[in-house]
Amino acid sequence: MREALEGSLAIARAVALTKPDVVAAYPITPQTHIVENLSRLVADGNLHTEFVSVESEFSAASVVLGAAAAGARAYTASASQGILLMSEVMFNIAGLRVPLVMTIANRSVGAPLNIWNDQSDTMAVRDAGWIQLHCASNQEAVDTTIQAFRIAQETDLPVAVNMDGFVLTHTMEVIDMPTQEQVDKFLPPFEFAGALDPANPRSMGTLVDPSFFPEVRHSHHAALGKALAKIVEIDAAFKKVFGRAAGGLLTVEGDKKAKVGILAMGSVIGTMLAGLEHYQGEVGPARIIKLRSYRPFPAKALREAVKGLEKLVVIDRAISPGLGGLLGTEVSAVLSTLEKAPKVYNYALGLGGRDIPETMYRDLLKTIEDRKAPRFAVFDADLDKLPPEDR
Amino acid sequence: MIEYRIHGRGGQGSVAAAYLLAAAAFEAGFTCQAFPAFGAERRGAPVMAFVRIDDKPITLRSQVQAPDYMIVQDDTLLLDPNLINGLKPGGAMLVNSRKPTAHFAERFDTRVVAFPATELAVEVIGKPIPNTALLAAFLALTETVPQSALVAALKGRFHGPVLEKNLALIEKAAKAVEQGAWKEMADA
Amino acid sequence: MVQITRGQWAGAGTSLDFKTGSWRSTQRPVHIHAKAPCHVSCPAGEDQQAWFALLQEHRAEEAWASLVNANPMPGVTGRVCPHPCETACNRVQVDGALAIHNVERWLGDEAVRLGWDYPVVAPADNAPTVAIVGAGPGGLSAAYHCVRLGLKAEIFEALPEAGGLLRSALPPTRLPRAALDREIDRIIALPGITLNLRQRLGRDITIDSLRERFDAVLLSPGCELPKPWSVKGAVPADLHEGLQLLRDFMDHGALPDNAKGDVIVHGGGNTAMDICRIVKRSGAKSVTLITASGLPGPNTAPDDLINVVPRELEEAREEGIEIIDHATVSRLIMKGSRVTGVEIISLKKESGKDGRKRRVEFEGTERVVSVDMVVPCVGEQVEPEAFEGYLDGAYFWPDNIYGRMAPRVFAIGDARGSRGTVAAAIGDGRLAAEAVVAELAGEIDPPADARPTMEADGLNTAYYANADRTRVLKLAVSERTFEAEIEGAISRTEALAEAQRCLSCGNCLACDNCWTMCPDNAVIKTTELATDGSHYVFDYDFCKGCGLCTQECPTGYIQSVAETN
Amino acid sequence: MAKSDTSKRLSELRMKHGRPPASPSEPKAERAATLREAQPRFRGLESGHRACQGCGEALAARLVMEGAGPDVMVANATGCLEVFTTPWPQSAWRVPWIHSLFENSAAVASGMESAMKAKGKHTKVLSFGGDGGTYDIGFQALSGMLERHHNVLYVTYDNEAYMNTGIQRSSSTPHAASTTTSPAGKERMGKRHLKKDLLSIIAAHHIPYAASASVAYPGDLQRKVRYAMGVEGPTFLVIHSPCPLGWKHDSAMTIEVARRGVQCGLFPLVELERGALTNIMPIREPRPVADYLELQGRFAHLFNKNDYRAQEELDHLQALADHNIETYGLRGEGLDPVDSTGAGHVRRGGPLAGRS
Repeated sequence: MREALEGSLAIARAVALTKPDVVAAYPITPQTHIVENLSRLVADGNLHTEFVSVESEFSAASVVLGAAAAGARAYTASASQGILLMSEVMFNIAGLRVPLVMTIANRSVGAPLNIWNDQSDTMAVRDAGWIQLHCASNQEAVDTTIQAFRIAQETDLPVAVNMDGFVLTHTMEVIDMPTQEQVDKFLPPFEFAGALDPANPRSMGTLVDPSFFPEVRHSHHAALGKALAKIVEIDAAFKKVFGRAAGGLLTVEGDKKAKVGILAMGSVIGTMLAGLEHYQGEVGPARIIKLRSYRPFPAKALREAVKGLEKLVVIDRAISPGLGGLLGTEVSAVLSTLEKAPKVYNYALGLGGRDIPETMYRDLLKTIEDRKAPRFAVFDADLDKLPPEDR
Repeated sequence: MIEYRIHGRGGQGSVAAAYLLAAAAFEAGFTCQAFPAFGAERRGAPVMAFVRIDDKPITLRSQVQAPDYMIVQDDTLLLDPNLINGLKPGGAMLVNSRKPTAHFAERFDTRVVAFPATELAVEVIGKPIPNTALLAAFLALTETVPQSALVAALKGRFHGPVLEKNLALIEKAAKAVEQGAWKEMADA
Repeated sequence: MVQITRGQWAGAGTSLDFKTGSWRSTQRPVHIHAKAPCHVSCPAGEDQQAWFALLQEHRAEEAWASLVNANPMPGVTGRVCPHPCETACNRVQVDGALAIHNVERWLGDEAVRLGWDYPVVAPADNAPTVAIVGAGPGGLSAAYHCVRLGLKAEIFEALPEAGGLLRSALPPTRLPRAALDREIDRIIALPGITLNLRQRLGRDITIDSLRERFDAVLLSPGCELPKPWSVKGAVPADLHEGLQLLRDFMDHGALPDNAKGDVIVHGGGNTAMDICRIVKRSGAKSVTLITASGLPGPNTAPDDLINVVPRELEEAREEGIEIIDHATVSRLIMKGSRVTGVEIISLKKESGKDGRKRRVEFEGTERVVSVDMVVPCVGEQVEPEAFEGYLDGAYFWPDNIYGRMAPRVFAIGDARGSRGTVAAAIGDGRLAAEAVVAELAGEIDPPADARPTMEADGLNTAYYANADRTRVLKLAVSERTFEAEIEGAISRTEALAEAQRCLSCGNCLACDNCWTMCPDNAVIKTTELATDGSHYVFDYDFCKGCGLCTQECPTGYIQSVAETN
Repeated sequence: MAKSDTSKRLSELRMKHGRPPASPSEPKAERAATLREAQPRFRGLESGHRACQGCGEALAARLVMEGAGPDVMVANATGCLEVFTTPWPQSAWRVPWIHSLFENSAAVASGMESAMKAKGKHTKVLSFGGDGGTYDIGFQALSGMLERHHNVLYVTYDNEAYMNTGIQRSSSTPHAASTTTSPAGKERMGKRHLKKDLLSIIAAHHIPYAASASVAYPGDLQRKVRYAMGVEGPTFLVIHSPCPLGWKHDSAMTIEVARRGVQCGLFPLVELERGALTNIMPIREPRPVADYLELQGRFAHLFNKNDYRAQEELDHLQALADHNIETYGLRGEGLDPVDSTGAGHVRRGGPLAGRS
């Protein structure tokens, strides 16, 4: 049913539709509305789950780890510093191959303290071994959340659903909320073959020495590789039940014949599409590539998506100081095997919540018209604000 | 697409007003988008919220820099002359104030209506929360979204006596302004 | 078989594939049944620890059966034995020795009261028959053990009653006649034992004839002849030798008149002590014991200690007996034919050049004490008649523990020369019977018990609860007569409580410490409840040899030995 | 779950992984294949683990498992216990067991317990950590778990230093103990600070039950485990577990060292319910702390006759022990079968003898 809902409320309701056994969370801006709404659902008797209000994100991740390991459908949400505090546990959850779902309400990472949206948090844990999906709208976030539970239990991997803090979490918009019947049809009850069970008492989390560690890592890498197909398959299955897909591994939008492309993850895609509509007369059309699956990284689909492009702007919502953009770097690496790879311009945008206006589409495309355009820049930084030696 | 910017102070319900306006628009058959310019500010500090409504999907997610309408929940905010920056030429501004409309019309080169929403709220619901009264007045002025849609949006948010009082409040507020005064602009 | 996993998990208990026993490098624990010191010190060869173990489980009849495997007369020895077991008891280091003799007596009396059967079966009709000379404790023990081992026994006793010195030399205050008779009657009633009374060796039979008629001959004649009293000066005409005086008193109930005055008894054994007490109880003005040995004390060497039942010594002193230790009567002072005084001189047993102890008198310590009566009680020797060719001086002095004097001829008890207690005689009877069995089977000696002894330092006494020794009632001095037994009996409750005090030295208590405390789960317990230790198994596949079980074994049953693998 | 279902399930588990001492009403188990399998106790922690010889922690964990099993699951913090029990592909555990991280076992256990609650299951969750994982790095998660009132028994195996990483001092390391990060030297007499009074902090959480135990008193330890298992809500047990390697004592002396630790007052055995002291193990005859310290190389510098500071520190430790005795009222009054002397006493046939 279509409703005008704040993103966080929609996510809370989507989570509730999956009937989680255990929810654990620690409040952090901008994730708070999600867990507040979940708490409200529990308090009002609309969600029967063990809601564990933990004393830190570290414990939030640990609680859902324990819960899922013990055979429960488990969910948590966090952001920013919370993700970094969780990071040790996140590596662990993935290494133990425990299926669970987390929403990341993407936010920058301090210092300096900054509570606004970018994607530094999720990029900081990109090597944790999770499936990391990005959503461009609250509809996608709701749908991806429901899909994530199925992806997790069919891959025995944890899934992080990324949605931009504030920009999505605090935005009310029209969302087609799934019904319980639809979700029940799509999402089977939670099952984890490796769950702790006195009838079959296994020991999870053993010490693995060098004689086997590379094999374990290979296995984990292979598992994420196999998850690519699962993500596509489950998105298709979702479409069958709900009548819409959530973006597979990536989707190509905008002008598909354009020679210039813009690739991004998250809500900035919408603004780029608006910009395309507004400014293509001025700077020409662009192919907009919406990357949904950051991990596993869909190298093959990406090579397919850029076919025919001469230039590609990769928007990073985070920065790896001393390198530049991580997404841009990874895209470049993946495309480097192509014979006719587009030239990649990697720009970090909207760090720490800097508003990304519609004009950004025009500014980006104008910039790369110049042969001497930088291959990487913190694009919207006003260098005049800095001491000269830092510019 | 119509874009709105709501100014207020922390605690006055600006974000709630934005959500209500968007919800009302949705009830009226529009697509909508509402979000705050969330800050680290505490109660009393100036805050903003944004609303977009359209009859097709809204993809743009930037803050509203050039609103068609502004709603100012606290006239003291207008002591900052830059507050009105970006308001589209031919736009309009509704101000919550006990001062007469003329007081603002003199100072700002745009259409403006002043309306004592706080006083009305205190009178009807007993609390100095101006947002629903302002919204009702605003909808009456523009007629973009019928009052019945606001009623529906309020019903989605409140229950019982609170709802009753708010319904009474919007009834009164809608009558306190000139119905459809800004209609032609909204239609433009 | 390693299950293929991705490394996140492992199967339950799969660590059993990893044999940590290979880590053991220096030591491994083993179970060693050591001998408890009570057992080692028991002249009768009883394993007190073994029967206390049964008694700890309230298995009284089995405890008695275990006891009588060594000593068929616990009712007697429980009353008369100087109980070296209690002296040796490791519990002395904790809170005092066990009251072993009281419990032994209780078991003996219970067996009689409840008619428990001796654990023997009737020997076969054609079983070898052993002749036994003398029906004292040694002879009776020998007969019993012969039957126990499948032989028949025929006893030849010179007197009209069996019992030997138990009957003739032990006052009923120590050994009531009823207690003695009950146990002797039960033994001689056993199938396979024949008792011939009034058969005196040399008069009615000879050793040679016995050797001809029987498969073996055991000699337990006891010591009947007083040893000569070496004292300077004239010997009074009315001198009463100790053992004879005791027998006369027990036969007639009267003492010579001069026993009413100041009396000196010279000697250091139980007979001397008995005489002191009888004389005192009969109304002597004073009684003084002169003994070459030492009285108990912290500095008294074991081999210097006066050889009397400790409680008898204690009772004697309660009754007012004076004791002068480390002294001897060197000379008698006579007035006419009557003795009026004695000269006493201090002495001590000292090691000589050859290491053997000898008595050294200290010149200048002489003093004279006036007396009305002197009773020498310096021991007895074998009546030599009919033992020609077997005696070495006053005694048999066999050169082996079995008492073998010649093929199939064995000596038992006091007559061996090195003994001196009822318990030793009983032990000799068992040893001789076992040796006969071995010899008849063509072996030289029975298999020796090579087990080590568990000393107190091998125990972990942290695990034993403090428990005071059972207090045993005895008659107040004023109530002591010539008949009533002085030391009281203990109850079943007291006997069982006393049993709980046994430390089980060197033998498993089944306390579960090893099983409970092994960090490696390498002690396997095969049954839920057991008591002897056979239910604990070391799993050397996993034992790392840490030594914890050895350290925490209360009894020393677990010991660490060098790892040899 | 119906009672008969529960007992059937429990009896199946016992059959599978050994069983706790049978109750008189329990039917005889089928004949086991091996002596090991026939042991009359639940083998929650199996042989073949790779603890050092004489490891107090391995012993403590085995005792806890026997007392707690079989219907339990364990979250285990990083540490010796975790490493020596689960070198892949082997595990010494016979209960569902998970190791996640050093500092989160209480939180993982919280999650497991929540899962059980959500699923309507009754398997009790245990959380294990060493002193490092409990007193120090995992303390926050533990505090959170206690405050949220999870039905979890948390057991800390206190060997008073970071043994897994090579004997570094922790906040549980006793004063004056020499470790690799608090070595005794010319300028220092071992650890300068005091052992953290964790139990008081735990008690301040007002939880139903908290107690200290020692491997020297297995019966007392298992009684406390069983009691805690019966409590609905968070319970806490700290077990003094000597480490022969880190404390530098002979591997055979683990129990003796632990026993003296209790008997001198340095490791008081106490029980707290809702923060109130409800029981103690009285000390029959307090031993001088030197009796305890002299067995351990980590205190060897306190026995240097030529160093005046040694006597000072000995006196300090004695004062700390006396303070414990005073604070908890540990001084016994006469012979008590459950005091620090009586509790160790054995009887023929073991603790179960005479039980009908």
